[in-house]
Amino acid sequence: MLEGTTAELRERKALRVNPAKTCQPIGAMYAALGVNGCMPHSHGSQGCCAYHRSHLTRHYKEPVVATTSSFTEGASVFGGMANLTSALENIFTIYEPEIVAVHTTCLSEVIGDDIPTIIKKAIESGKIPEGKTVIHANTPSFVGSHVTGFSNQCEAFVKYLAETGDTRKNTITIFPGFVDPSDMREIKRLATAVGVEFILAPDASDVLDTPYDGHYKMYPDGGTKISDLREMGHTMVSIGLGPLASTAAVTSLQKKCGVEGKIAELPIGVRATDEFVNALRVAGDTAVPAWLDAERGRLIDMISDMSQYLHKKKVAIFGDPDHVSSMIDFVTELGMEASIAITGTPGKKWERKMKAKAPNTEVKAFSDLHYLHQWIKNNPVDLLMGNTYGKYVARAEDIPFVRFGFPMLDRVGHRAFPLVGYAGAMRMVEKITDAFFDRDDRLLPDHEVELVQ
Amino acid sequence: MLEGTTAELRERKALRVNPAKTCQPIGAMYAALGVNGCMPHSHGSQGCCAYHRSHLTRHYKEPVVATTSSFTEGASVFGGMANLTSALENIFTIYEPEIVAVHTTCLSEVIGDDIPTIIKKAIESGKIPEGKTVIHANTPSFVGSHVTGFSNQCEAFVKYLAETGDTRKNTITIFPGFVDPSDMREIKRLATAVGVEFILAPDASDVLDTPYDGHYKMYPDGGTKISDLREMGHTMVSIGLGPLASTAAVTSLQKKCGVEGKIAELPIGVRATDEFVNALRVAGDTAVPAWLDAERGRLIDMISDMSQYLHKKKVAIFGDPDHVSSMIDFVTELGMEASIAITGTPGKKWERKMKAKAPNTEVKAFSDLHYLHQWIKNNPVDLLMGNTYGKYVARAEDIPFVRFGFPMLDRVGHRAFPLVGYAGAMRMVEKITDAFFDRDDRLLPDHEVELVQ
Amino acid sequence: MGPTGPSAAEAREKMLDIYPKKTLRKRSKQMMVNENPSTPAEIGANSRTVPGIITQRGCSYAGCKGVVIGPIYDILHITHGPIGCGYYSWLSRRNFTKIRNEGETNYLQYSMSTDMQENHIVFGGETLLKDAIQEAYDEFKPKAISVYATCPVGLIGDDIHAVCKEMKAKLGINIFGFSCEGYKGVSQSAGHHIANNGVFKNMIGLDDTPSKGEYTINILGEYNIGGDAWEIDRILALCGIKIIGTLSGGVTYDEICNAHMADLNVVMCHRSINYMAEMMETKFGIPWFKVNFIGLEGTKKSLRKIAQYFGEKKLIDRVEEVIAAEMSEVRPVIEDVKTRTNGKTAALFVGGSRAHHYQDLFEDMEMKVIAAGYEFAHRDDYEGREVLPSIKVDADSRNIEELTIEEDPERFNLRKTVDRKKSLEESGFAFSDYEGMLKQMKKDTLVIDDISHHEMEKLIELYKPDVIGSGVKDKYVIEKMGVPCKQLHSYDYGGPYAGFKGAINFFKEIDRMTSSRVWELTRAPWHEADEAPEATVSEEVTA
Amino acid sequence: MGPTGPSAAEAREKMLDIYPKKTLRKRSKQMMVNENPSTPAEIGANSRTVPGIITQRGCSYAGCKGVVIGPIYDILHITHGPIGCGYYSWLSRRNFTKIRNEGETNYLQYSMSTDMQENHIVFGGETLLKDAIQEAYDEFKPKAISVYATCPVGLIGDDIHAVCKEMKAKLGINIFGFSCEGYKGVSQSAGHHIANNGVFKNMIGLDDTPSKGEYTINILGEYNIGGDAWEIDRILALCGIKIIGTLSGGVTYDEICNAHMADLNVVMCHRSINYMAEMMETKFGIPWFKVNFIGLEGTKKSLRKIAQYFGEKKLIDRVEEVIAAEMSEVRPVIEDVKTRTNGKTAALFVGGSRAHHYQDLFEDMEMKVIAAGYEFAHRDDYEGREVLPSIKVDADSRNIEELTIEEDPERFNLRKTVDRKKSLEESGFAFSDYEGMLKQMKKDTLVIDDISHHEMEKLIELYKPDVIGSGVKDKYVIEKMGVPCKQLHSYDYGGPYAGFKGAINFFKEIDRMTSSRVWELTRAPWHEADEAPEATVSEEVTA
Repeated sequence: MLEGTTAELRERKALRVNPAKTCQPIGAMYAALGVNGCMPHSHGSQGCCAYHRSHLTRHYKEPVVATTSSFTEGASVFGGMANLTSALENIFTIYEPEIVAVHTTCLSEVIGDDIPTIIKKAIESGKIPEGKTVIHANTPSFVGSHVTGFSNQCEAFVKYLAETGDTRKNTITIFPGFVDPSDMREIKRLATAVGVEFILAPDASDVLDTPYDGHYKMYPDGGTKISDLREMGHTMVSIGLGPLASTAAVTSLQKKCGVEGKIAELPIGVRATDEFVNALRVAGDTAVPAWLDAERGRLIDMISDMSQYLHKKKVAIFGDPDHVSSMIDFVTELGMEASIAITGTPGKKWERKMKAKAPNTEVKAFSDLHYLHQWIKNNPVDLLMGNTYGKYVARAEDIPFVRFGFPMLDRVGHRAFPLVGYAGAMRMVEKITDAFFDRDDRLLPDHEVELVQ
Repeated sequence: MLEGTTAELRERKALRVNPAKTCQPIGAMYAALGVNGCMPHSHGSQGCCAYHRSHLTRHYKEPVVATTSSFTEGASVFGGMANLTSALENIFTIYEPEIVAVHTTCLSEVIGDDIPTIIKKAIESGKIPEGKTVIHANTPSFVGSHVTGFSNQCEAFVKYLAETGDTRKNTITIFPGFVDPSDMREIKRLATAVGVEFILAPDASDVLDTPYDGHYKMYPDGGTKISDLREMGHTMVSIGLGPLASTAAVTSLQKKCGVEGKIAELPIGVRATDEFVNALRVAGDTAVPAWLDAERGRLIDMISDMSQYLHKKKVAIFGDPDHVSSMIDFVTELGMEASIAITGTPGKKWERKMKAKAPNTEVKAFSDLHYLHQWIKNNPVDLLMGNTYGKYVARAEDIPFVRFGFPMLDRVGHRAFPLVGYAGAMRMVEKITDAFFDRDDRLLPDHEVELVQ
Repeated sequence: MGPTGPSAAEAREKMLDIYPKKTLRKRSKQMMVNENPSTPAEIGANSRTVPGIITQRGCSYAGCKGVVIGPIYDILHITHGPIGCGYYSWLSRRNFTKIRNEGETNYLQYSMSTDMQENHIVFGGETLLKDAIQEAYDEFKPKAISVYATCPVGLIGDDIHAVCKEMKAKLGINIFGFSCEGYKGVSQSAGHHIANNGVFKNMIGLDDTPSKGEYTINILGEYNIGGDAWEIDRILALCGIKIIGTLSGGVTYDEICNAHMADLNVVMCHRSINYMAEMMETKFGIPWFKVNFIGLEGTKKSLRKIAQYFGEKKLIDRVEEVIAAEMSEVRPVIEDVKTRTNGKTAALFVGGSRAHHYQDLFEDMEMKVIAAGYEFAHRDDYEGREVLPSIKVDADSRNIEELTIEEDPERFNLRKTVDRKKSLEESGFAFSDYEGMLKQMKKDTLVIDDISHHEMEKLIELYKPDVIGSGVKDKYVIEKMGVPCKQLHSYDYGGPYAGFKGAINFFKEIDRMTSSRVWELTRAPWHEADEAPEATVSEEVTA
Repeated sequence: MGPTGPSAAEAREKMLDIYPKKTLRKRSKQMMVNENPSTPAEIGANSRTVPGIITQRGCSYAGCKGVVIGPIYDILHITHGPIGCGYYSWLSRRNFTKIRNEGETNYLQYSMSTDMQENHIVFGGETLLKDAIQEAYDEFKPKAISVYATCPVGLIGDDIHAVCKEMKAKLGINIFGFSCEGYKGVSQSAGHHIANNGVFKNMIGLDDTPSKGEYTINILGEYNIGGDAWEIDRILALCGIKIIGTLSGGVTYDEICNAHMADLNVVMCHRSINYMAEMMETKFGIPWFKVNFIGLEGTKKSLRKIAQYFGEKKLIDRVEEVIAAEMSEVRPVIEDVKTRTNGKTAALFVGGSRAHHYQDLFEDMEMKVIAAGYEFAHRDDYEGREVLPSIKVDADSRNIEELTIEEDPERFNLRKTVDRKKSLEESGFAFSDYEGMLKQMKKDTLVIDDISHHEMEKLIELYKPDVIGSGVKDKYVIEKMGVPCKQLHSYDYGGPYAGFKGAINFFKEIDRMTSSRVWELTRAPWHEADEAPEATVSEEVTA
């Protein structure tokens, strides 16, 4: 497994090996799917759309539909206006979405298609049916990563849809960050628990985790309603979860509509969840119910009970920057030590922030799994945490492996159970201790196998 | 590991080897802990109480308090009246419970202590403070198993406390069976979802899964209120989950108070949960909310998506009879085949019932893990499912192992997450597929390791 | 079971109904009722997908790197471009690969890319590529490096071939590039052609070491998805036939360099590799014919045809022995499975050859293929190679380089194939031929090229087939509607499905899928209040 | 940190406060302030637990099967009775056990029982037991079988000893029983005594094979929890001292049968095994003295005392070398740990020797033991063996058989120990002695025998020690109150804690526990509205 990888760490400036990120459009596509009645549209070669749909499908094991401008060489030379215009006509006729969310690709970005103008012309020429909406986000693949794409799509919701004006409702806008539908469901549970009115944007729950019941709905019941996206402009406060994924939307909502914005870490682990719950409580001027306190207390109890197994265990973490940031804090809360934490997404500021809070951790943004793997060869760890692709490293180095983040192509639990919130943290404590225990049960000599753990 | 175990299957009539059950009193103790303000009392040698407390503590990783009559040889000869009377006085003075639930042991059963009389005399002689209650259950260790003890304690709640009379409230009594606090929490969630008023008896949630917050409460906030135990007599319907664990209470409530009783399987898996939810709906004349339908649909979706990995996999199941019964059905729903299913609890009727519904399964009640192990040596299986003690067999035979049931001494997840309900079923699908996938990721040759599963 | 529902013509109308005029015109050409299987009508194929239509198709890069070159395991593959393309083509195709020799590296486990950033778009990415090649060499010391251009690379004008040439000279290993930008052509198909050209120019013919086997062949267009190639290897080895190179499943760089020394090319996936077969015949005189190791009949016929080609009794007899032995294992399985699959229906919309090949397997199971179509095929894949001369090369295909190949003066006559071919042809043996899908399909079945999401939904609505063979993007759409879907690109988790053992796997798999009882779980009891009994209450059970 | 809170006397009053009169009287005797450590006052011990009191104590069966005999790994153990007792004593003690020789079976992995049912209670269980022994023999072919009686067995009058005798004759292997019914005595302690008697009668002295080592000893009262015995083995082996038998941690049946051939018995857990030491001295003339391998000072002292006993310079020097080498590893750890543990407080309520032994380890860490007590000890374990003559045997102890042992005429003088003992004693060397816990404890510390739940709660409330050593039943009570609890019966997941390497483990473990920051997580921000800042909002971070 990964037999070409040696322990010799060379600086690489040009070659990416085994990336820990992918490109913007897939994030934009995912965010768009979290809007009720929305068709994401990929403006570029049809290969992009095919890859994104395939990849999201493998992660969610759910239908993922999106349209494409199906560029050919001609469009690449003469511009994509004709393709996009014709696409919009077809989409609204055949698939009847409420809204089309166009995102660009490196192809259309390089040729410089001016999407707002194309949309405007389409509207003017009557290609967009009455009452239907088209929005867009620029998501060049050569900037940022899939997280940036998600962020840009969220910002587009605000820019295109959030209403301005002085009306203020006692409602909170929550931008969930690039997390799973199960996480979005949990974020809603927490917000409901705290008793606040809220708009979650986007919300892929009940879109990318629909029942198996013999019916296929191209636009499932879930997803943020367009009316709610408009309403965002009238909310009191917005809370953006995950600085990388949500700052753009929060900032934009503040600038455009004067909605006071807050950025919090993704609610993974105790303190990050506390921060989110407390922010909701403060924003909504409500109280945290006792049962949620009790749920929290059960998490702390579990951490306390398991602390001996976690104490000073060395962890290698990789994933998306917001996830990694919260995970560094969470493993620290658990008494473990983050030895190395990398993300594929570029982010010098992120790197500095991580180094400031975790000075003993090897931190790298714009890095890759090959680097992580080589580093581990030189600095053995007790646990690897990250997405599906980590399993090759885990196997090559025989390290216990706990999955989290995107993508998850080879397991099923993330579809049903959250990573965020106290429940998500309990789930992680279970997964981490199971990883250690399973290994011990298997590999320790007979006389060291424990009945009680 | 278990190196003395050979493949030669001999019939044993006298020797129990590696039991799949334990004795009645521990079940009674657990049931009693599910009553608010209750002190379980073990009438016998203090060793019983010590063992039960230790064992429950290891399973729940929570304080488990109970008192004992601390028999010595004298008491064994002259009867335990003095000990019990003195115990009651001490308990009410020092520990101030609302109620003491006495259960017997083999010792006090063999010497024939008449508990109702002793209690009566204690009341008469003023040893029981005003407003406090003492109940009892006969739980001889040489009859049935820990499940029987749980059942007997539940029946005692009815016999001692359920009020008679014609008042009927539109409320449902639910006897949860010998399941975990997390399961009881889930049962409440389901009942609340369906919109029925209910009394859950007992209810160990918020008793045996309390927060870590620096405070110790001998009687935590959870537990069925005594007033609710009295109210049971006025409910419309009772639903007993798990025939072995709940029939006695249901029958007794029907006989004593005229409450219409139903027995359902433990809600493990799709159909058993359906049955429970539907029984609630019918009894309460309410509707199942769409979100619960969606949750159910997500479970079916997961089963459908994973079915190729489950198809015709051979499973060996052991555990308590009600659990095993539902688990046979559940693995069948998953497309797997229950090769063998055993319980340690005696039960010829249970055996017949299992054989009737699973004619191709080797079924044994009053059996043990040694038999299971030997049978597996002769009939290899793909998966073993059962409590912690199964891990030795799994290791000896190198079989993937998924834990469920009581006791769970070496893992932490059962404390937070249910086995019952649609959520519990999703969790099991995750655990089963993980068990297969983890093994594959580890042991398959490099070229067969799959990125997408 | 069985094809209930409207006639194919009616169904076609219903599918087309919704489209705007221009789209309707386009789609009408690509959807046909197979009215005269023996003289198929013309179908629209290898034409642009209408923008805005939800299609199964991917791009040229996917066809070149993803399908044809990617599986060569000991070439270090570098995608030149932003991160996405290299990332998505990382291990996602299930091309099974086993390292042959200690010390080799399987580069399929690695995704390497230049991860282009904005400044490279602005200032050009050639230096970046050069550095990446150098770093790859320093890090891995591969025997060859292959470079793939993605959309922006072509647009900004990076000359990847010049960079490759320079680095090849510098590092002394073979380094070559593919200009397979995603916008080229109308589907993956363009990428196959580009890949064929590149393999032919940069690998084929590099190593003249004579091959050792008595009967040596290459398998072209077999990518070892789920281990298919290994099953074919197994069977051919039993027959005494030696495979020099399988293009390009589980293959090494060296084998491809030596492939021109084989006596015969047999072609599995006509669509993706017929270019190569043609070019190798032109240059080296290696004849080729089409085979199909998918399905029992196809496998038997293919083996016999190969034996007939070599024409030696020893081989002909051996092939019959192998077939007999293998069939004795298959027979009980198919006999059992057939009792359940007989009369069930299937629809296949996938790839450029599988929608055809797999019809054999369904026929083995006595299932009816009621509709089929390719994702990226050309007219010849539907109508047969005889239509080749009549295919008009359009703008999208014209920009794919067509190599001019000439006879290699020294190596053309290395084997006595030319005469052998001639004499066989005279006896009616068909070389360089492919009949296409339509001839095999039943009369009045529905054939849909580049099926769209809408058409697929409609198809299920109208016919509810018992199983659909398709790809991952459709899979869960189809399954939500209660129809099991078998991915015939990647085989999901399964395979091999080729050869005899593969057929057994496929029979069991389709049997499982079409017999699944998960469906029964979909309805909760509270939704069938009238029919179902009230929540079953178990009888009292006590010890 | 440090002992804040009331004086021990005040604390004692507060703990007793709640009790009803009779209970108060009883508990008063068992709770004392250690006013004069050098001349300890009398403490109530080994007396009945008041019914209704939540106690840590278990029963005679637990002491006999669970503690003393259970760990002998190649004896097949059968619990005669209903299922519970055999079930609960299954693998729950962490007696580490390694199979020495291929072909052996470690019966600790097995829980065997007669699983008595109601009919056996009514009609008697002797036949059941007989059959069970036969089945066990047929199934496992062990070299010895041991039978344990549980409560009902004694009451219904099954004669397990007669059954064992009969089956021993029939099967030709050693089979013996223990009448350790749970109601015997007042705690596990009765079971220890019963176990000692049984081991002495049925195993000790069966094998006269001379031992090979130069300095041969037995370790009595060491059960290899968490591997303690193995660490002691390691150290003694380094010193050149051979252990014949460790009673009964990680030991084999054969070793115990041969243990009377050793030159010396050293006793770890005085409470559980002093009977054996005494009986072996009486019968075989093997002298014994108390050792303690828990704690650095204890371990050093014990090693030196053993060396002194043998009196040879070679050994004495070797022991010093070993100590020096080991200490060089320990020193940096303890120096580091001490910087954090110095002045912290501990309380120990556990067992019959550990509440004493572990005080050494806490002293090594410069922690203060503010309160301690045993679960099932006798007065001599507190006050020292000199009080033995003054202990009145009460009704509960009287029914435990006291064996009458006589000098073995042939084997008493096998070693020259008698003279050696005499001369050593004259030089002030203490044999057959144990000073007890009170002498080591600081003045005015609190000593509580058989601590009750209420007293434990009160203790924490009043002192909040930094760590408490206790058992599993208290563990989570203590931890809920925010005090870490180390199980000193089973060591939870940890160990070994004996010897030098064990000390390192313990230091690190206590350091971890008393430095844990989990506590900081307990309070949610919304519960500290005044102090804490509003939900921290991270600064904007972008790429």
